[in-house]
Parts: sequence; C-alpha cells; structure tokens
Amino acid sequence: MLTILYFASVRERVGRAAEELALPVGVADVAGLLRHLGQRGGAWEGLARIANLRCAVNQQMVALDSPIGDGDEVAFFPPVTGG
Amino acid sequence: MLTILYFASVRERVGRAAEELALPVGVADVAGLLRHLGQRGGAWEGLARIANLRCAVNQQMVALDSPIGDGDEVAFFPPVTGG
Amino acid sequence: MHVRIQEADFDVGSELTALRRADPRIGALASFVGLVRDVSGGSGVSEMHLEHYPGMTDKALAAIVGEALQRWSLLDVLVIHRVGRLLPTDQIVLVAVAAAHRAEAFSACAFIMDYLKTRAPFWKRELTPEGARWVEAREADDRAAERWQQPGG
Amino acid sequence: MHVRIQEADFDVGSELTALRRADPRIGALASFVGLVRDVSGGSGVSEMHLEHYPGMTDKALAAIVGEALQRWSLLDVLVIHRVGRLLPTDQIVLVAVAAAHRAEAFSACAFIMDYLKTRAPFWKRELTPEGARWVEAREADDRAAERWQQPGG
Repeated sequence: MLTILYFASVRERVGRAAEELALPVGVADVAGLLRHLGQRGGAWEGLARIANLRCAVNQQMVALDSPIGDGDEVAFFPPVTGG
Repeated sequence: MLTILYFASVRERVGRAAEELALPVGVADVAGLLRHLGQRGGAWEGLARIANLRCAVNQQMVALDSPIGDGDEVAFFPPVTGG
Repeated sequence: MHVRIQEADFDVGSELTALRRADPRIGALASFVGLVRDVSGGSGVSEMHLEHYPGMTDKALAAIVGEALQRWSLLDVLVIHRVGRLLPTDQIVLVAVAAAHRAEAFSACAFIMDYLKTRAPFWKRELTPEGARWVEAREADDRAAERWQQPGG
Repeated sequence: MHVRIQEADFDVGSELTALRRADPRIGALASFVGLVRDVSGGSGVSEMHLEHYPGMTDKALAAIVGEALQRWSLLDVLVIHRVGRLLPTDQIVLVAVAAAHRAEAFSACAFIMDYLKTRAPFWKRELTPEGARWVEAREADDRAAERWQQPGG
C-alpha cells in the first residue's frame, strides 16, 4: 500500500488531499507512479507536467526518479513558499 | 584654545581625562600636537608611540596628519572595542 | 535546539530570553522575524493562509538546524513557524541563534532562513482584490540558498 | 532611525515591537544582541566597564546607520548601546533593522555591527582574576568591517 498526499496548488488541481493506493504493478519510482496516476485522465494527466513539481518520499524531498516501494508515503506539491 | 580629551588606556597612561590648551605656536596638525605634548616628558613622551593610537577631531575619527586649528576638540584613544 | 510549528502567535522577547537562559557563554544572539506584508507582487493582501505538511515540516526544519549546527559553532537555535490564517503585520517565523561570537550567529541565522525558504514544506495562499492565489516561489530564494553551497558560503 | 546610549538595560521584545509599530510594509526584522561573556582570552571575567566618548558616540552611530540607510532599502533601524558597569550575561548592544525583504535586513544588521565594532568610540575594561585590563581590539573585527568595502560587500 502507498499513502499519497497532495499539497497546496497540486491538491487543488487534483481535488484530493490524500489517498491510499496499492502499489501498482510495474511502478518502481516516483516517475512511474506519476505515469500511473496520469492514466486516470482529466487533471491527473497534467500532474506530471506541472512545472517544478516537487516530491517527497517518506517525508524527505527527493528527485522524481527516486525509487518507491510498498508502505511508502509519497507527497506531491509545488515549490515551497514558507518563511 | 584646544580642548583635548583622553580615553580608556590612553587616559590612564597620561593620567588625565581632559584639558584646555592654547593652540601651540607652529602646531597645525594632530602629529604636531602630539610632538608638542611629548615635550612634557614622562608618559607624554610615549603618547605618539602608542601602537594604533586613534584620534578624533571635533568628534570625527581622523588620521594623525589631519589639520587642527583654534577651537577644535581633539581626542586621543586606543582602537575601539564596543559592541 | 528547538523547532515549533504552531497556529498561535509567539512573543519574541520571551522566546529570546528563554533561549539565552542566562548562559554566560553566549556573546551573540542573532534573530530574524518574518512578517506578513500588505502587498505582494503589486497587489494588496488582506489575509494569508499558511499550509504545511504535518510530519515532514518538523523533520525538514530539524534537518536544516542540524546542518547549521554542523557548519558553525553554535550554543542554541530556535525556530518557530506559524501555520493557518495570518493577517498583514502578523508574525510568520522566528529564527534565533545563540553563539559565542557574532559571525557564527549571523551566518547561521541567515542560512537557516535561506534553507527554510527553499526546503521546508510550507505554502502561502494570499487573498487579494483579484481573488485568492498561491504565492509563487521566488528565484531569489533559490539563489540565496545556493550561495551556501559555494566555497566560503 | 533611533540611536540610544544608556546605562540602563533594555527590553528586546518591547523594542522590537515598537520598531515594527505594526507597519504592514515590514516583511523582515533582523536583530542582534551582544552579551557579556564570562570568559575572554582564556580568563574568567567577573565584570566589565564600558567607557565611551559622550558627544561623539551618538554621531558615530548615527553616521553608521546613515550609511546603512544609503546602502540598503530599509524601513527603520534601532541601535541601543549600554555604557557603565556590566556583568556576565548582561546585554551590551541591540541592533535591529526592519525592511521589506530579509536580504536587506540581514546585511544591514551585520554591517552596522561590524562598523560599530570598529568605528564607534566605546572601550571595554574587564575584571579578571589577574586584575583589570582593557580589552584589545580584534583583528577579526577589522577584517569584518573591511569586507563591506569590497565590491559586492
């Protein structure tokens, strides 16, 4: 099982803050997960094309080619703007 | 008339915090005033030889070759150590 | 080292006093407060909402502070970041660094702010006369963070 | 712009609140507090006396702040420096800079401290187990001040 979280403008775009998803067959990294989510169509198709999309795996910011596995928490969000 | 002020270790060295002095004949700059004061002998002789002696004329830090004239306030002190 | 995420406001004076806790090794206390401005990108801002990633936020801030503690000789560090609804003039963030000497305190305080701005999962949404909008990340913040990766940074 | 020389202690929290005075243009407030340490050059310090040059001190600090206001876009600046007898953990100096953005606030705050350390007429005398002694000026402070004369400083 994956926990997937969406924050800020990304959350608004896909209309969802969080979901649980069984690790899809053949998905081994963040980019693969994005391709899988894109198959849902609509706003999900554009997810991978968001300029500067950021990703965290298990609450660590990582590159989109980083590996993911069962039990991971994966989060998608725009560049941060705190402070 | 000159007002001459001495601060910190320089004040302790010459044993004086302030004095009024008629502008000595032939004294036109700070270095000249130091030579004049040195004629007093004792601690005064060493004044011009203090490493890093600092000087202010009319409450502005200046180099030792800066001109002075009647009515000026001249101050001698070591490098500052505030903050 | 203290990191706090909270909706409530904070009192800078009492936070700095607590950080110093009368430790006679501390010769320098550098601090920074970030505040909500009433303009942003040319538009008036009437309020702001700060979203974050609970769970990750603490870890990200602790990692940034940990890196500062490795880079400089510091005696203590405090980071407080607010979330939720904020109004112009409200305090957003406090970073305070105690050290023996000022060079370390200043550098670490600026470093923590630069890294926080580019690595901690907070997002600002502003309410303007043209409607609500997400604040765009600033190129200048990326450059500010990158300078710490240069030799001598 | 506010410059104060005083024997009395100051309250950082209320000073910073007064400096901000709820001005919604202020996005960044950088501040520095210098404190009396209980060691100096390897010796214990039991107390310190801060002498200054009345009359010149205000002018020197105002000139330093004026130069900061010319170099950076700042909204307000406060400098408080204490004189007289001080004990370890006592506050010596407060420099606070308000600006729209943090880069200006940080730079101006560090600049004012570096110039204050080398240009404002204060002298510290420490009481140590070996007796009273005047604090020596530090080479590092001269270098810190000189960096602002480099291009890009």
